[in-house]
Amino acid sequence: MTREKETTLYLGPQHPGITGNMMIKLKVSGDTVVSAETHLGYLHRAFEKLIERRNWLQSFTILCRFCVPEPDPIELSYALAVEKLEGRAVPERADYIRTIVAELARIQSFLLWYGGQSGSGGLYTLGQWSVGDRNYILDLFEDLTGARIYHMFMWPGGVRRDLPEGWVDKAYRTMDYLEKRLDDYNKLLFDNAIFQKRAQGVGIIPKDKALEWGVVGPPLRGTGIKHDVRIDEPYAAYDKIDFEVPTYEGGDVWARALVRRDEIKQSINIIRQALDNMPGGSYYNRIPNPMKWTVPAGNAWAKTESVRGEIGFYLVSDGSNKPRRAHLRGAAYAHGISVLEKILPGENIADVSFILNSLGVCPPEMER
Amino acid sequence: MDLIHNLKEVFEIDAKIKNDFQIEVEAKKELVSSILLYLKNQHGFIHLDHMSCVDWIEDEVFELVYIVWNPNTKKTVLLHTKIDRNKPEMENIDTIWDQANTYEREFREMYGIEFPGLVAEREFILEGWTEMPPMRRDFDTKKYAEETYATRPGRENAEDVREKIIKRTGEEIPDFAKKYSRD
Amino acid sequence: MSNKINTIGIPSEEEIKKAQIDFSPRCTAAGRVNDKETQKMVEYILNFARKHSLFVLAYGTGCGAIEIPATMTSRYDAERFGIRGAATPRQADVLLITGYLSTKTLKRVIRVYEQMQDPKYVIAFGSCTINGGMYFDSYNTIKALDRYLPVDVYIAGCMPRPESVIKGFIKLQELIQNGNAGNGECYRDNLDWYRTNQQKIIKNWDFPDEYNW
Amino acid sequence: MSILNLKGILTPLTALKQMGKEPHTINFPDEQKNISKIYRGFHHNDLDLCIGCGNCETICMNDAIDMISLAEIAGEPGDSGLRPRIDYGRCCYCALCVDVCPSGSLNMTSEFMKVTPDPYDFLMTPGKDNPEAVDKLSFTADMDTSLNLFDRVPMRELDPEERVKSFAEVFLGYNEEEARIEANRCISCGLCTENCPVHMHIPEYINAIANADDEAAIKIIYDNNDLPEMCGKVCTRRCEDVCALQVRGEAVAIRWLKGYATTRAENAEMIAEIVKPEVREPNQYKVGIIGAGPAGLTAGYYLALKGYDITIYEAQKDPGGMIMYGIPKYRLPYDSIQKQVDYMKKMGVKIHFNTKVGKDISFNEIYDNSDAVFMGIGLQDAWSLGIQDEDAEGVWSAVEFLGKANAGETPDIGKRVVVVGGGDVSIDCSRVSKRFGADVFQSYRRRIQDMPADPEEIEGAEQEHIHIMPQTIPTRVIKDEKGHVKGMEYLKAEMVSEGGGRPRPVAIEGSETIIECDAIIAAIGQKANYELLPKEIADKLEMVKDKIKVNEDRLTSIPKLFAGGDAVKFGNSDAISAIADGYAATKAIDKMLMGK
Amino acid sequence: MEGIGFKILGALLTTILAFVVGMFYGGLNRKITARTQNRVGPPVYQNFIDLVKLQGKRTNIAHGFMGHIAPVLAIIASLTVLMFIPVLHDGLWFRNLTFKGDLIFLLYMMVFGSLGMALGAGQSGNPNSAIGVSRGLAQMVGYEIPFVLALVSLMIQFHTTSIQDLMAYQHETGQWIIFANPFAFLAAILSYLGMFRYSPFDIVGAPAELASGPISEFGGKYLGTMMTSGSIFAFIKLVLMVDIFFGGAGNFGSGFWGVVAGLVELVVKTFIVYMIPVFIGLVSPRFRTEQAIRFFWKWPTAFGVIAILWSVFL
Repeated sequence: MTREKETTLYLGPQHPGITGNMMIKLKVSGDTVVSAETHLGYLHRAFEKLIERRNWLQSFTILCRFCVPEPDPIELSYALAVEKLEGRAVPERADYIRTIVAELARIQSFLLWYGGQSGSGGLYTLGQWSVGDRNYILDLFEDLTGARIYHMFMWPGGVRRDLPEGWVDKAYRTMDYLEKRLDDYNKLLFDNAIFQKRAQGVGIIPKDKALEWGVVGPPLRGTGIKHDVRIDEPYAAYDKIDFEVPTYEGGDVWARALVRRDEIKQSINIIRQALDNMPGGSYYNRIPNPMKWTVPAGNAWAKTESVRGEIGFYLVSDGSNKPRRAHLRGAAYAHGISVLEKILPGENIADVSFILNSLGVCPPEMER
Repeated sequence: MDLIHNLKEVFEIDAKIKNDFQIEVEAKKELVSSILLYLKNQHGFIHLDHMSCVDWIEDEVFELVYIVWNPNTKKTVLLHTKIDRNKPEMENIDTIWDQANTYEREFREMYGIEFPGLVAEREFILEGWTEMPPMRRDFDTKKYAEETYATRPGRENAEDVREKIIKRTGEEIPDFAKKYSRD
Repeated sequence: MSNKINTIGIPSEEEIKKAQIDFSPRCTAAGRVNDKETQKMVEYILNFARKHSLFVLAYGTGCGAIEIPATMTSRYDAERFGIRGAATPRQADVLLITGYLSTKTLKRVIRVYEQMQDPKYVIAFGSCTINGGMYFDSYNTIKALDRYLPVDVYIAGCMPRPESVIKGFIKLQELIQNGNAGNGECYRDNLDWYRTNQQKIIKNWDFPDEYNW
Repeated sequence: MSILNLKGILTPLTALKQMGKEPHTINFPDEQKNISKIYRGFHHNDLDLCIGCGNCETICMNDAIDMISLAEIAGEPGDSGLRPRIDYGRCCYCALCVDVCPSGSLNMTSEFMKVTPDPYDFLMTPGKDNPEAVDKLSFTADMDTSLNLFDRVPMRELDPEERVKSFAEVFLGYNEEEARIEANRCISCGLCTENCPVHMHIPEYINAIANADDEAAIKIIYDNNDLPEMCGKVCTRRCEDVCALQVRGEAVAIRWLKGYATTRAENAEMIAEIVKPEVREPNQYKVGIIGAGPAGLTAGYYLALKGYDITIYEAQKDPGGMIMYGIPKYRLPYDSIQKQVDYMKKMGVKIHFNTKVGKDISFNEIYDNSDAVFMGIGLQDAWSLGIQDEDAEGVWSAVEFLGKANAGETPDIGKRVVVVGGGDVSIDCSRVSKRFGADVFQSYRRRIQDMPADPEEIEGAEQEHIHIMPQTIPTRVIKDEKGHVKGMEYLKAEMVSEGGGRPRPVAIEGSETIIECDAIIAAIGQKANYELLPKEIADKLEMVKDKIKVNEDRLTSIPKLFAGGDAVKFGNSDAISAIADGYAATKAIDKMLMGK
Repeated sequence: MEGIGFKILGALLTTILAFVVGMFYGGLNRKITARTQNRVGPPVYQNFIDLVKLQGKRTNIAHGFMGHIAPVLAIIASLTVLMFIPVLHDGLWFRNLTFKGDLIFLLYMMVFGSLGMALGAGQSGNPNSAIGVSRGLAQMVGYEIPFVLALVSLMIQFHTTSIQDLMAYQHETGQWIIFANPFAFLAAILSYLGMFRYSPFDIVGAPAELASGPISEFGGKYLGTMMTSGSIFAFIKLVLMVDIFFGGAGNFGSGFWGVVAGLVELVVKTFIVYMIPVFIGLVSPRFRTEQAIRFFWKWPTAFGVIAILWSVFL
C-alpha cells in the first residue's frame, strides 16, 4: 500500500469530542490514525503542591476537585490513607454510608458515561436521558451531603453527616426508577445494530498485556481479567455485601460497554443491600481540633475502585499538621497516556473519541 | 513472608510487612531496577500501580517509591529508594513498564530528576516554565502566585482578630512566642 | 494573611475603590448602541435575536464544565432559551470559562476568544474566575479573569448549579437586550493592556501580531 | 451476526415512545426544584451570636474569609468586634467554616444564586448583607456535627470522702496526655487574653503545650506572669468566661493547662533554666515595694529583670500575702509559692520579711530612699457582720480563720460551724472547717446560682457535704452564758426582682429560725488598713470609697507612689488583677525612670 | 399570465415558501428531538432567530476568496435547483422553470452546492474541514449510486426524465410510484438518509470527531447563508421525494383555494417524509465513513438494482 500524505490533527483542547480539557495530537493518513500523542497540562492546578500547604482536614476539600465526574472515590482513598496512617477506626454505619455514597457516585458517573459514549458515537438521545436522569442521583447527593457535585462528605474518621430523614425511602425509589430506565437505555444502545457495529472490534486492549500496561477498572475487566479493588482489598463495607464483578472477553469498546452495563446494575444491587443492612450507631469517629490535628509520621497507600478503575492515594506524613506528600494515582493515568498511545494507531479517527470515552479518560486526575 | 525472605536472600534490602496486603521494601538506588525486574519476572508483580516521589529537603534526598502489585496473590510491594537531591538522577525503568515513562516525565518536570535514556518531550504538563521545578519543597507556590498573578483588590480592610484584641489590650507578644501564634 | 496589611493601617473605602479601578478596565458597557433613530429598531431586532440565540462554545476549561451537560440535558434544558452548543469558535457567541484557567489553557482560551465573531460574550463560572478561588496560591492558574479577557457575567458558586448557570444566561440576555454585553470591541481597543497582562504570564508567546486572523 | 439484524434496527425505535411523555424539564426560572435541606449555599451569620473569634478565617484554606470591623458592632471582652466577610471569589462552599464555628452563628443557607457583571460584587458580610437569609438556613453545625470539641478533659480529683481528711491538693492536675488533648481543643482565637487582667499570651502557650513544647510554654507564661503556678491552681480564670468554646460548650481549661505547664518546672533552678529571661544591666535606681503579695512580688520581679534595685518589705514571715495566708493549702500548697519566690530571689529580688512598715521601718524612709515606691498592701481587716452579739467568742473573721489554718494551727471551731458569705473565701472557710472535722452550714443571702464563688468550688463544697443554706439572712448571734457562740438566728429571704435589675433578697417576716453552732465564720469581705501611712500622706492620698484611687499606670495621687493589688480600685480584687497591677506599675515605673 | 413579472413573483414566492418551510422543519426537528429526549426544547421558530443572529454578527472572517464564494455557490445552487422543482402540480405560481428541468439536471445541480462548500472549506486550512470534505465526497459517492439507480429505474419504467411527466402520470393513473416501483422508493429513501446527513450518516460534520467538519471555519453571515441554503435544500429534497413517489401535491386546480389546498397537501406529505430521517436520526449512532459507504453499496444499491430489473421486466 502506498503511504498517503499524513495530516496532523489536533483533537482538543477545544474540541467537542474530547473528554475534558486535554489534547491528543493525531497523525492521520486518510481516516486512519498513524500515531497519537497525549498532551496534558491544561488542567494542572498543582493540587499536590497545594495539599502540602494545607493541613490534614483542609486538604480534604481539595480532593474532590481532582476528578470532576467522580469525586468521591478520591475523597475515600484519602480518608482511607489517613486512617491507615493514624490507625483511626471507622464506625460501621459510616462504612455503610461510604459504600452507598461511593456506589451512587459510580452510578452517576456511569450515567455520564452513557452520555459520553453514545454522544461520541452520534447518538444524542441517550445522553439526554441518562444525563438528565443523573440529576436524580445528584438530588440524593444534595439531600445527603449538601451539594450536587463536590460532596466533601467522606472525611477521615467517617462521614460528615448522618442520613437525613426520609432519605432511605427516596434512595429506594430512585433505584427503582433507575432500574426501569436502564431497560430503555439498553434497548437504545446495546440492542442497536449500528452501535454494535461501531463498538465491536474497536480499541482492542490485548488480554495478555492489559495488566502490564497498567490497565485498570472496566477496561481491564473488559479484557476478561477479573480484578476489582472492592473484592481484592475490600474497603468500607464491601466485604459484607454480596455482589458480582462482571467480566467480558474481547477487550474492545463493546466489551467495556457491556461491563459497565452490568456494573451499574450491580451498583444498584449494592446500594439496596447497604440500605437494607444499614447498622445503627455513630457515623463519625471524631477527629481532633482540625487546626492542630497531627498525623503520625509514616506513609500509606490506599486504593479504591472508581468508575474508571482503581484510584490510589500515596500519602506521606512527617508527623506535622500538614501532609508531606499526597500523590494520587488517577485511574486514567495509564489509560490516558501510555495505553491510549498504544491502541490508537490503526484506528479510524471516527473512533478516537469513542475509545477515549470507553477508557474513561479524565485529564484532571492525570495531571492534577 | 516467603517473599520477604526470598528478596532478602537475593538482594541487600530492608523489608517489612506493612499490613495484610502490603510489603514495604527499602533498597539502594542501584538495586531498584533489578529488584523490580525480579519481582516482575519471578514473583508475578506484573502491574506497576504507582510511582511516587517525596522531597525530603532536610535530608537532602528525594525518596522514590515504586508500587507494584501482584494480581494473583493480591499483594502490593512498596519499594522505596533514596537519591541525592543535589544531583538527582535515577535509572529509567520504562523498559520494564511503559507507563513508567509518564511518571518519569512528570518527575523530571516537577522535581528535576533526570532519567538518563528517557525518550520523551521535556515539556509535559507545564509550558514555558523557567522557575525551579515546582514540586520541590523550596519552591514557594504562594509567593510565586502573588508575584505573578494579580489578586483582586478590595479586601485590604481586613483585620486580624488577635491583633485587634492586642490593640485594645496593649498586650506585647514576645518574639519567641510568635511561632505559636495562630497562622 | 496575605491581605491583611495592618502595619500601614486599614485603607479607606476610597483607596480600595481606586485600587479596583486601576486593577482592571471594566468593559461592561461596551455594547454598540446605535444612536440613529432609524437604526434603533434594527438594533432592537438584532439584539432580540442575539439574546435568544446563544451558541455556546463546547470548551470545558475547568471543573465547572461538569454542570454544563446537566444544564443542557433534559432536567434543565437550556435549549429552551435558544442556547445550544457550537463546535468551533467561529460559530460560537458565548465562551464559558468554566472555572480556573491554567496558564496553558489561558493561551488557548485567548486564541479561541479572538477567533470568535463579534458580538461575543464571556460568562465566567465560579469563584476561581473571580478571585482565584481555591487555587489562589497555585502557581499555574490565573486569579482574576478580567485581567486577561473582558467578562460579561460572573456566576457565583463552586461550581455553579445548573439553576445558577441558567440565571447567568438570563442575565446575559438582559444585558444583550440593553446593549450592554459583548466586549469584543472593548477588548480590541484595549488590546495593548490585555496583551501586556497576557504576556506577563504566558511565557512562550507565539501569537500572530494582528488581532483577528 | 446475521446479514440483516432486524432486531437491532427496530428495538431502538421504541425510544420514540418517549415523545408522547411529559418532559422531565424543570421550567426554571418559572418553577424551581426544592433545594436540599442541608444545601451549602451562601453564608449567614448571626451577628449578635458571633463572637468574632476568627476560627472560620483560620480554617478557610482559600483565604476567603476576612475579619472586618462593622460600624454597628463594638468589641467587648469575649467579642473581638470583628465579623467575617466572605469573598465569593474564593469560597469553595466546603462549609468547614460552619463546622468549626464555636458559637454556631455562622451557617450556610439555601441561597446560592448570584449573577452579576461586576466582579467586585462578590464580597459579602453574611448577616449584614443578607439578614433575610436567616429563614433559609440549611447547612448548620449543631453540637454533634460541629468539629469543635466542646467537652473538656475532666480534671481528676480526690474522692470527696478522702479529701476532707487532710489538706492534700484536691485537683490532681492534668497529666501529659490529658494536657495535650485539652490543649488541642483550643482554637487559638485569643479572645481570652482580653479578659485576663495581665493579658497573658494564652493561645501561644496553649499551642506550645499542644505541640509538646512545654518549655516554650513555661517561657511564654513567665513573660508576664511571675506567679503562674499559683494562677494555674487558684486563678479566678476570667479568661475561661469568654472562651469561644464556652458559648456552646465547656471552655478550654486554661487554668489547668497553665498549671500543667508550670508544674513541669519542679524547682526554682529549673524555672530559671527554662525561662532564661532577658535581664537588663543593673542601673542606679532603687524601688521600694511594700508587701510581698502577688502585686508586690510581680512588680519586684519584673523591675528586677529590668535592672532596678528592688527591696520588698513584708510584715509576715512568708511571702505571698493573701495567696499564702488566705488560700487553703488543699488548693495551693506551700511549696508552690515558695518555689516561685525562690526563683524571683535568684533573679535579684530582695525581700525583708517580718518588717512591718510603719513599725519596723517608716514609710517615709522607704519613700525618700527610693526612686519609686510600689505599695501592694492588700486588705487585711475583715468586714464585720453588723449583727447583734457578734463579738461573742467563737465568731471568726475569714482572714483570721484562714490565716490560722494556713499557719498550721488548728483553730478551735467545735463540731458545728456556720459560715456566712457566698464568695470564694467563704467556700474556702467552709471546706477548711470541714477538714477540721466540723459539720458546716453556709449561709448566703441569695440563691446558689448568684454566688460569686467559682462554680467548681461550690460543687466541690457540695460534694464534701457542706450544707449551703441559700436565701438566709443572719440576724443575731446567740451566745451562751459563757459568752460563747451557741447558735445563729436568721431570716429566710425571697428574691424580689425590681425594675429588671439583679434580684434582691428580701427577708420574709416571721421566718426567724435558729441554727445551733459552735462557731460562726464571717466571710463577707475585707477592707484595707492604711495605718502604715504617715498622716500627711494618708491625707493626700485620694481614695475611692475605701480603696486607693490610681490611674492606668497604677500611679496614686502622690508622686512616685504606685499602688496595686486588692487595696486599689482598679479591676477586680483577685490575685491575677494584683499581678496585672504589679506588671502595669512595672512598665510605668520603667517608663518614668528610664524615660521611655 | 405568462408575463415576466409574474414569473419573478412566482420565483420569489417559491423561494420564500422553501425558506420558511425548510427553516420551520429544522425547528420542528429540534422540537421533536427535544421531546423524544424528555425535554421541552426550543421554540419552533428558533432557527429563524439563529439566522437573524448570524446575519447580525458584526465581524465576519473569511479565509481567502473561496471563503466568500462558497456560501454564495451554495445558495445559488439551492435556488437554482429550487427553480427547477415543481412544487405544486397545478400551481402556476410555483411552476418557475420546471418545464425545462429534468432529473439528470437536478442530480448535477445538487452536487454543485456541495462542491462549492468543499472548495471553501479546503481553503480555510483547517484539517477538520479538509477531512470533512473528503468524507462528504466519499459519502456522496456512496449514496449517489443507489439514488441514481432508483431514478434511472423510474426513467426506464416511465420513459421520461421529466418530473412533471412523472407527476402527471401519477395524477392521471391515481397510482403513486411508491406502489408502482417500491424498490426504487426504498433505494431512494435510504440514500435520502445519507443526503439529509442526520444520524447515522452525519459523518461529515460529526461533532465528536471533526468539530463541525467543512463549516468549522465559517461563522457569522457565512454560516447563516450556509444554513439558509441547507434549509432550502432540505425542502427541495422533500418536495422531490413527494413529487416522485407520493404523487406530488397540488392537484386541486390552479385557483387560489386550490393552491392553498395544494400547499397544505404539500406540507403534510413532506412532513411525513421528513419524519423518516428525523426518527431514524434520533435513535441511531453514527456510522464510520467506510461503514456508511458499505451500507449504501449494500442494501440501497441492491434495492436500486432490483428496481431497475423491476422496471425493465415489468
